[in-house]
Amino acid sequence: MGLTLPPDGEVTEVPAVSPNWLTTRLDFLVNWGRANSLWPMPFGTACCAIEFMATAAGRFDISRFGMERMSFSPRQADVLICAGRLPFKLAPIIRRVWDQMPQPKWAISMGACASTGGIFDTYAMVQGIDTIIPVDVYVPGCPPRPEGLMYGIMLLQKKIKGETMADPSLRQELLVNEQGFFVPPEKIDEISEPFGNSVHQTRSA
Amino acid sequence: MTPELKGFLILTVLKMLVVFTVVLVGVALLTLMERKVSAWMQNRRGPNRVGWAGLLQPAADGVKNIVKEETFPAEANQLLFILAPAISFIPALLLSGVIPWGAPVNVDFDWHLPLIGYASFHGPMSLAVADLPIGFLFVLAISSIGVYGIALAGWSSNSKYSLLGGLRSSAQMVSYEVAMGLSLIPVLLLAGNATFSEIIKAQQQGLWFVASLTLSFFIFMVSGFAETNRLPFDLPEAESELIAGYHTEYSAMKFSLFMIAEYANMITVSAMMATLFFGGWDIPGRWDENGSALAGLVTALVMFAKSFFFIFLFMWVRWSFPRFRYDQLMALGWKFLIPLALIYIVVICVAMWALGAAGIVHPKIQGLVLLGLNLVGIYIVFFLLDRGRLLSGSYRRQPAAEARG
Amino acid sequence: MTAVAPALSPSVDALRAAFGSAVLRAAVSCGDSIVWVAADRAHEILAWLKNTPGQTFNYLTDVTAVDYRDPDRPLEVSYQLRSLSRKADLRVKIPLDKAQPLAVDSVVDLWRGADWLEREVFDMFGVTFTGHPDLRRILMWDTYAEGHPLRKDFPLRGNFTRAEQTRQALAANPEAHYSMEELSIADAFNELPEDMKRRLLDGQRGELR
Amino acid sequence: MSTRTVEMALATPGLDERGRPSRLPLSIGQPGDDDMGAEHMLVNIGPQHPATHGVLRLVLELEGETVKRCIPHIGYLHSGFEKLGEYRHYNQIVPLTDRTDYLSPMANNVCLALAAEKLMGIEITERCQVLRVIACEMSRIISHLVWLGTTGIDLGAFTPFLWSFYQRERIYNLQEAWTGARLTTSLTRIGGMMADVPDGWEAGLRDFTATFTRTLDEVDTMFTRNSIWCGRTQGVGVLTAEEAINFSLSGPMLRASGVDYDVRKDRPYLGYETYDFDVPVGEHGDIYDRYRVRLEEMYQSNRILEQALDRLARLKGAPLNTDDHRVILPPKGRAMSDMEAMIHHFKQVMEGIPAPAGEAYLGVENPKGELGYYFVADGTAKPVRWRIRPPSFINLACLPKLCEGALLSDVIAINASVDIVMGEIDR
Repeated sequence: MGLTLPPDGEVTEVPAVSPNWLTTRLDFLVNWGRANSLWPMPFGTACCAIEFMATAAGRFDISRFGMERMSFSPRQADVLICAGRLPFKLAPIIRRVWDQMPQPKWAISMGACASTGGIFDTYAMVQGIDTIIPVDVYVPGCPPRPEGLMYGIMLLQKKIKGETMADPSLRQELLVNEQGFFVPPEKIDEISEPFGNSVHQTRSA
Repeated sequence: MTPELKGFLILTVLKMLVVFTVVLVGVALLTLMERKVSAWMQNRRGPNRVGWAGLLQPAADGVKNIVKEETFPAEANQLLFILAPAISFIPALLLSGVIPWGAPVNVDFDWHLPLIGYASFHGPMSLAVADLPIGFLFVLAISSIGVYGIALAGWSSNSKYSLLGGLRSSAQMVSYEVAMGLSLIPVLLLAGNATFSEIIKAQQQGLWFVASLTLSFFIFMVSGFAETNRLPFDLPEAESELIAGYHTEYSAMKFSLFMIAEYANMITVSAMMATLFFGGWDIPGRWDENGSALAGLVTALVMFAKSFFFIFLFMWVRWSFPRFRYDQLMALGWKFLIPLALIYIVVICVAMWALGAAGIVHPKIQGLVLLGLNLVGIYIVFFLLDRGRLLSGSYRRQPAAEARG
Repeated sequence: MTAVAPALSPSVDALRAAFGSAVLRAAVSCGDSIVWVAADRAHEILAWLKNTPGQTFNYLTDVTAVDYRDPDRPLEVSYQLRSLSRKADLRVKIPLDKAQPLAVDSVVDLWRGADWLEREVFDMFGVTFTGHPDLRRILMWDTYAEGHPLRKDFPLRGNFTRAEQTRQALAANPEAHYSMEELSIADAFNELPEDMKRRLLDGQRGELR
Repeated sequence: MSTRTVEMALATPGLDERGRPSRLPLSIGQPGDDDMGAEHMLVNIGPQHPATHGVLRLVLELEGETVKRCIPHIGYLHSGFEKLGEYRHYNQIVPLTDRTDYLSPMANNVCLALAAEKLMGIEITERCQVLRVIACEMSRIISHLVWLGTTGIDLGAFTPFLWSFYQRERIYNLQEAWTGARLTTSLTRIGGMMADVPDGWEAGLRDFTATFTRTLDEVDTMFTRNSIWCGRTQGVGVLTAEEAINFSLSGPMLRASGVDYDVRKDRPYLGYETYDFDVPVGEHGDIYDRYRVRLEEMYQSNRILEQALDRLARLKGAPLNTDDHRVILPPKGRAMSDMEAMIHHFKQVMEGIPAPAGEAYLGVENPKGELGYYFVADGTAKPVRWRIRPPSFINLACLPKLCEGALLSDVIAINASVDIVMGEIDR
């Protein structure tokens, strides 16, 4: 998930997974199924949701990827597409929706606001949904064109096709204490670049 | 065990395998067809990335759903939560067993098989898995079990949306079950038999029942739409109101079972419409009686074509109509369809008696007379009584004057 | 945009005649007539403007408030009125001294449309509307602790750090955004136990448990 | 005598210090209520729900399927537009307006420019007026198209959504050719436009106006006389004219209730008084009339577009931007060659356009209703207060009233008929 960096000097041993023929074939089949049947959970909030609707509509037609079945019930969804800005008031909602989705699940952050807060560097807005949920693909744009979203989807498909069921860390859930998912601010600053209008501005402050 | 019984059992098992496989594969393809048909109506393409023209899309969905995590809501009743998809799935498959999928085929074999011994079969073999003498009642009985699955799913999930979906579904199924049953009584009257193959024979001798019992067909079709929870009667899973209705909390394969059940129900109801009202595997011209394998195949294809048309009709309607409201749905069932079905039974009884009294016994002539009667009935029901008024529930008004200011 | 120099609305003179010193001043800005009235008689004046024949400002276009950059300048609550039949507009402004508690009489009894608009002003500026049936925060959640965002003393990025904002947001139980008390406050207030009534009157509703 | 309230997922009842439940049941049943009637269920719709058009949250108190009370909760998309506007120059606010009512961005841009011009006392050219009318009416069409599609979905008919989006795509193409963006157009500048329409653009719009009504006709065929549609919409969510005025409704919501009020007719701006169009007015104030009004408005917008295109052809070559050097940037060529022009350009971009102290409110007829921008200026280049009068915010406030006694399905239909856009409601 990228949020846990090893302490300095410590080398983490990657367990040597010996891919035998059967597991790779099985991985191929499973990944093929997962990649080609990504049912989106449209978490559409703002402008990007309109472009998402345009992606689903006739001219761009997300259904070609087998994605036209919008699962408004998170239980049946595979990929959460957060389309639009995310205020703090909505933050616990998206976290809950994410928690309700069964594994395997992926998240696409569609648009500048969902990815970084965009132009809304204000008191009300979450500066990037990756402070709330883990994100697999960021689609830039304000809003992204449907082609951009589809490129993001195809990137996600590529990513899924590279996964293996032998790696349990892919499906690890982030720790949730009683206060919900929380990343310490120094960790956020450490792994994220300066952003916003000034080079001195960080994610956490 | 006699060789005849053994042969019969072997054939039955074979038929079961074939029918269930065909139905399940058909379900998978129907999900694809639904997406393609909707795409075609909506200026879209539909799935076309996986396999040729997207043919492998159902496979991808299936693989994904099998390896997806099964969720169990914390407060759910675990036993019923797991049981519910099965309860709605099994009756849907059972029903396909009693439909005659083709004209009887003459089978003549006398085999010695390892482990089994001598098995033989001589004579015509029905192309239904079980051509029950009570086929008709069997259908009504089993199809009403399906509602348990949905109601239990709604209740056991312990979610309000599911609960509302389950409640709606129970009320809807119970109401339309009545209308469906009543609409089939004229068929029984005319056919004089509850076996599907006999009903088809009766239609071969006279007219197809869609001609002689048009109103029955109409009631059956509407109830069939309601029984399968398809739009405009998809209130139990009304997406824009109840998210996913009774299966809101279901994920992965349990959810798929509900989908399979829905499509299998669609196949069954379509096949029943074809069987009961469109002569089943009958091809006008009566050349299919020789019992040859070719005749069996051709009639099966004809049956398939007829069912396919109704399946297409299901989809066509789904992508065209808005959804009913709950009270309108109930009003349509109880205030319109059931009284109509009851009156229609009386009308048909009287007509049969009058025909008998007048000495008209030839089935074709009888059918023609009934067709005339039905045309009058259709005119009365749709053009004098209804004109959309009965559906509007408690409120109706003259079409608003032109809204232009 | 018209070349004709716009004149003060005749309603202002009528108001001066009827209410005298309660009408503080009047001006025309960019063609809009603005009248400043005293807070204690604002409701009376607005009711008069709505109900008097010849005025009939039956349509409440907008309710908002302005906090000026000058910290000594009073915060103004502004009512944008319109008469649909006469096609006339009038903006009534109520200056509120920021040193005092900010309070105005609610006009929900005159215009139902003021309900949410006043709640928004309450949320964003902290102006209390006395007599409002259901005055609670509307855009921010009830336990929002950083202040009133549109006040000039509120920084653009909020009073807390991003990390604290995220932490608070994620710690919030979505259900806590509306508590049972809030839901039932409108029509069940009289049945509430005494201590709860007192708590609600003190504005302690919707606390997280 | 049960006055139990069924609270299933909503809350675990907490206990206070003295061990009493600290949360009250939602309804205090009256003595004499029958048992069936006293059992209420609380259903939470949203903020993530297919039919709330964004992140609206409705808390419904249900008795069976009948709605006893509907409590909307908004603010789930509150992004601080108005606060952000106080930190921006007037021209820099234009991109923000795209994102409030993101279904009709160009109309918002126009409203902002008009309000700022009113504040600064700037006259715009006739060609600019015509182009802004075109922008407004295009926006009205695409906004109503989305409304039509999503309302169809809410009532169970999926297909019209895709038809209407097909037509919307055609407008997107035109918008993109004009402004470079499909959705976030940022079309206007104070005193003029960001750009003139490109060559041949008028032909594209003419083609659109000539053919897009076919989709409306198809939808009309599908819905207007459909007995399910009529049954679902007629007599549901009724609001009388007096109530509608008292609720400060505007736009199609107000007109469907029979109030003949349209900002374009009653307080004309952009020369709307010179266009020939009708304002459709309903009589019953129900969902069906709102549907009819909006459908007819699209035909009328089409008429306006055709007239505006004729004028545009007449005004070919006329200046687009106003001749006021306070607000209009010098042409690029001069800024690159002429020192004064360059300084002027630099100062205008960096320091913004100061507005005289004062305040201005300007309302325009947006697709959702009367959109008003209210500027308070203190002589600097940034407004003291930028207030949006959000039509759908005010229209939505009457939802509890509309939903009283309706069924659960009706709530969805009523909510759809209000035509909300959360970006504008929450700002």
